[in-house]
Amino acid sequence: MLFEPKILGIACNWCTYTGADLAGTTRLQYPQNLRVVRVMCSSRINPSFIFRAFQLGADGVLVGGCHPGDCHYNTGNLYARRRLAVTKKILEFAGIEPGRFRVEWISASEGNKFAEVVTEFTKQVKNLGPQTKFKIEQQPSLEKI
Amino acid sequence: MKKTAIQKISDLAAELLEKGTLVAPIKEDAGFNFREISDAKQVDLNFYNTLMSPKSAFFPQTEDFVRYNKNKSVLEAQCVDMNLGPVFLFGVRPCDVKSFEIMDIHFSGTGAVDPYWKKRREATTIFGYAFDPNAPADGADFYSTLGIGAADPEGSDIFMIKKGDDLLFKAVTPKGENLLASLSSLADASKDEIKYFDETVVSGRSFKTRFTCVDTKVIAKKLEDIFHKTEFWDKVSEACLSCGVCTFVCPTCYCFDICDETLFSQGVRRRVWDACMFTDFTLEASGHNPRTKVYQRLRQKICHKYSFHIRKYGVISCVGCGRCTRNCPVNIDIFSIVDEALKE
Amino acid sequence: MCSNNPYIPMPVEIIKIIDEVDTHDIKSFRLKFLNKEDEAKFKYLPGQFSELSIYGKGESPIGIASSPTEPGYVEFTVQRAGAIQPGLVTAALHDMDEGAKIGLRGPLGNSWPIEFLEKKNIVVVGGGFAFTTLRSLINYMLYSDNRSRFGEITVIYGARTSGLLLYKDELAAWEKRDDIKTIITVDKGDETWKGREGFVPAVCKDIAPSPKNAVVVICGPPIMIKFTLPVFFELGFSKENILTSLEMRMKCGIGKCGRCNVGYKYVCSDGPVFSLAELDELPRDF
Amino acid sequence: MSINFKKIEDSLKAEAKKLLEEGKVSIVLAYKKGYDDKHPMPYVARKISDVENIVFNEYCTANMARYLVRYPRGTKIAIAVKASDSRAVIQLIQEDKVKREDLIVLGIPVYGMKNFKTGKTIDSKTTCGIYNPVLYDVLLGEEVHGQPVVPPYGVLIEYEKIDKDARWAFWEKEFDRCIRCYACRKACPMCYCDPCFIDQNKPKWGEKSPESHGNLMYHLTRFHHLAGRCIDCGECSRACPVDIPLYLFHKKVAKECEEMFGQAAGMSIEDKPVLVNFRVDDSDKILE
Repeated sequence: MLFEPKILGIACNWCTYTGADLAGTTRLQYPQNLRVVRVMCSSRINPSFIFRAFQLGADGVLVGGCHPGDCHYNTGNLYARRRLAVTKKILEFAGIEPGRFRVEWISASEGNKFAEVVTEFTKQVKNLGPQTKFKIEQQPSLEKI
Repeated sequence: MKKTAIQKISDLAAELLEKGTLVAPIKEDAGFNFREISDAKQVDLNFYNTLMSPKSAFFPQTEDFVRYNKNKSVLEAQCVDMNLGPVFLFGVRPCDVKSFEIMDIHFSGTGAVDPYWKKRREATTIFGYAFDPNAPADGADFYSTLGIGAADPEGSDIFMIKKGDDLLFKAVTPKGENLLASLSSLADASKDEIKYFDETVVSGRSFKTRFTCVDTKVIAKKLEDIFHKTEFWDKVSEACLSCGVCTFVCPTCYCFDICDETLFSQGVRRRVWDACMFTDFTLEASGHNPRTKVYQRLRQKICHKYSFHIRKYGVISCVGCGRCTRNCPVNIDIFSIVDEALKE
Repeated sequence: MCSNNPYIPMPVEIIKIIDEVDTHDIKSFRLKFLNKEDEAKFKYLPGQFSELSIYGKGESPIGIASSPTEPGYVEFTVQRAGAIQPGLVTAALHDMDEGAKIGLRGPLGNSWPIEFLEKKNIVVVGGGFAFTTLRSLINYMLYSDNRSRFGEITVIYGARTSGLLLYKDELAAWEKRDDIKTIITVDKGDETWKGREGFVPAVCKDIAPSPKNAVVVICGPPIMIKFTLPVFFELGFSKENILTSLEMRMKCGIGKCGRCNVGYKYVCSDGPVFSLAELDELPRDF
Repeated sequence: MSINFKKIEDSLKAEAKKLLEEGKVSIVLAYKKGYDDKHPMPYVARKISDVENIVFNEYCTANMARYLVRYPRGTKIAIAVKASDSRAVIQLIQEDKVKREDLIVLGIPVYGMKNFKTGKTIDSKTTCGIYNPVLYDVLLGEEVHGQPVVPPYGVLIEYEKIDKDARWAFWEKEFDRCIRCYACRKACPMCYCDPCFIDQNKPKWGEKSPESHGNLMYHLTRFHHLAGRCIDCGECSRACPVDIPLYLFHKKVAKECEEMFGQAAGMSIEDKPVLVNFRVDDSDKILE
């Protein structure tokens, strides 16, 4: 069976999430591996979300925000840029492949870009294979013990 | 009485491994630790004392109680069984052996009986291992202050003393006697060695670590008297970081937390070591916390070990192994504080 | 490991939920044992508590609000906690419906000293939400077989508003009885409130129960206790004859986990009921 | 040239005495003898008579900046700092945890300190490798000239070179040892949150039991929280009873922050911590 990665998308309400909507309404095709969580701003993303996502079995995490300068809250994504850059470096030094985590600026009108990024990112994660490093081994289910 | 060469300790370990589980000190990056042995060659007796105390053999840092499925009825939750075979706890220093007796009083001697502690205790045969009375003490421990000899065999099932390149074994309890008789890798000891063994036990009693002996009842009373002397506690706790190192390495600290840890729907209810030095130890859901300050928590720790425990159970909750002092990031020495308190 | 393991809860079913106060954050839960053996084992006295256990959330020590004279169920009155540290168990409990199944461990702790209370006049003083185990005691004493064992019973119960009074039906029933003197007070009554107004200490002073052969059983918020105790001292009650119930963070409930240690006592196994004389011996660390 | 610890101790005592006598400060944070000479403890001198107890030797490694946040705001404090400790003081001033005017910083230029647990000399492998305090009001002793034996980030090279899978295997092994005593966060001068994220129960970020996933969550998030704030004093790794090389990860994050944002932690009280700051012209390249 082909490996179908689980990808967590965290999208800012004002740009990327609306962009994803646009991609949907314009009926653009993109892989179904993405599960999107909407946040009000990319700076609302606690780095622990990303660590936790990898622990709970995500194979990749894609963060989407407004283009720098276009933040609905003026400066949110500028903070997020610095913060997520650090997150990326931490993941990398801990041993997670850098290709599993990506930050993209996608505006509300860029439905095309959204579809492209998701397609490309999914392909990339697919090539990397399942993420096993951070993933927590499940407690055995009740039936098995 | 039996003996073996220290080099051949792995033969004994292999024999014990055949009979059951062997928990013995092995050398790790951070120091010696008691671990379940898989390879007989791992056993290493070249230690002064282990980093973590051997209490984890009976009271592991995590102990699973129940497995449950969050989405299913409580009726479907399942108790976790222990499936214990015989366990051999090898190479425990006399002061640590003493700690098991103290913990016995708490866990299975009074009030409700803790089944986990009791079962593990019953399944285990303890091989005590004397400190070398000819070698100097390490400077942090103070077991002799609390009346524990460097080679006290009491509490062990089998007690071991090193003589040159040999290791002498003497059974202390019937359980130990049976086991010792069944071990084929040991040779019989000579008369001289029996004499040496008995002499070492006696001379171990006069071995001196730090501090002079103080009646524990006196300590208990004194600490109770100065409990409300905030300035004193403030002064002695000003260096304390309020981390949990001292309690986690302590052989007689037994505080624990019961947590539910769920991942997706599967979960387990388990107990985990906790420390009275943590801020949230006594934080109630209402927001009330009787011990918000560092001095209150350090006071609780010291008074609990050296005063309340004596009043409640009649024994001091410390064996003077010195682990807390050795591992404290800021070199707080617990008995120096008690010493200071006695002078107050 | 399952049998006789004090850490494993017994399964119970919530058979009735009563919304007690107008702020809807205090509810009473009536629990029925799912195993008959458990019910037979669960012998308790007023003043004891139990650990309510919800897998995935944790456990919470709650005083038993029903009296052993009410067979067939055990009742707990639970406030939704979590002003500072979110109270996971109480919140989950409040979100449950009748018919839900949870766990119960107990009975734990000591109880109100029934033998000590016998043949004495009892003054029960309660404030706000801390009335639960007092209700258990009162119902126990009022039970027809037990009533003759106790002397006069006076109940002084206060709450901030009339809507915050617990067990309103029972309070009304007690007021009608002549073998119990019930005084209910609120700090500030609304238009519909016809009863007494005023704080508990003032009311106690007003009622002035006689200290002769009498015992005070008091439970309430610390601030109420602080101001009420001097009133009773003035009336001539001795410290041995004033009983209260302590609260402390607990986990195991059986004196093992060390969390509720105050002095040489464990609140869970040596308490939670202490007389003031006993409390005086303990360090002020709770 | 070697450090004359006795001389530093004497001038520290003299300075502490002077400050307490003049009433310029109410407490002096320094060191005192522990249970033996090789194990000094942090010490708070409040009275002039306390000053005699102050010691300073090569085992006085504790970072006294850790204790600053414990005292109510406005307390006048004199604090004995070594090079990296002074950076912690600066960082705390940047974060408005203490006020510059409330502090009198007694700087101690020093090298060749020794770890009291192992007796080994501490060098720039585990600390920032700076010899002279960055911020001080009084300098006790003479400035030390010279470059660190090992460049502060030099120790990282071998870990950066190895394959990411091997690196993960390394960290997995290290974090597995953690017993969650939280000595690292308590010894850290920059870890002052109350409650710490790991102690929260809603949301519950990590499990309390010392299993690999909870440990990973705790340590990674702690590294993140200290990004651009860690002043590389190495206290966390020295405090760790099971010898987890936390300094490595902290150094890596500090190095990346310095490269990306062009600012090292705790070097100037005018700076803002990098993660509560931004520049419009930050490059998107940092995200690659």
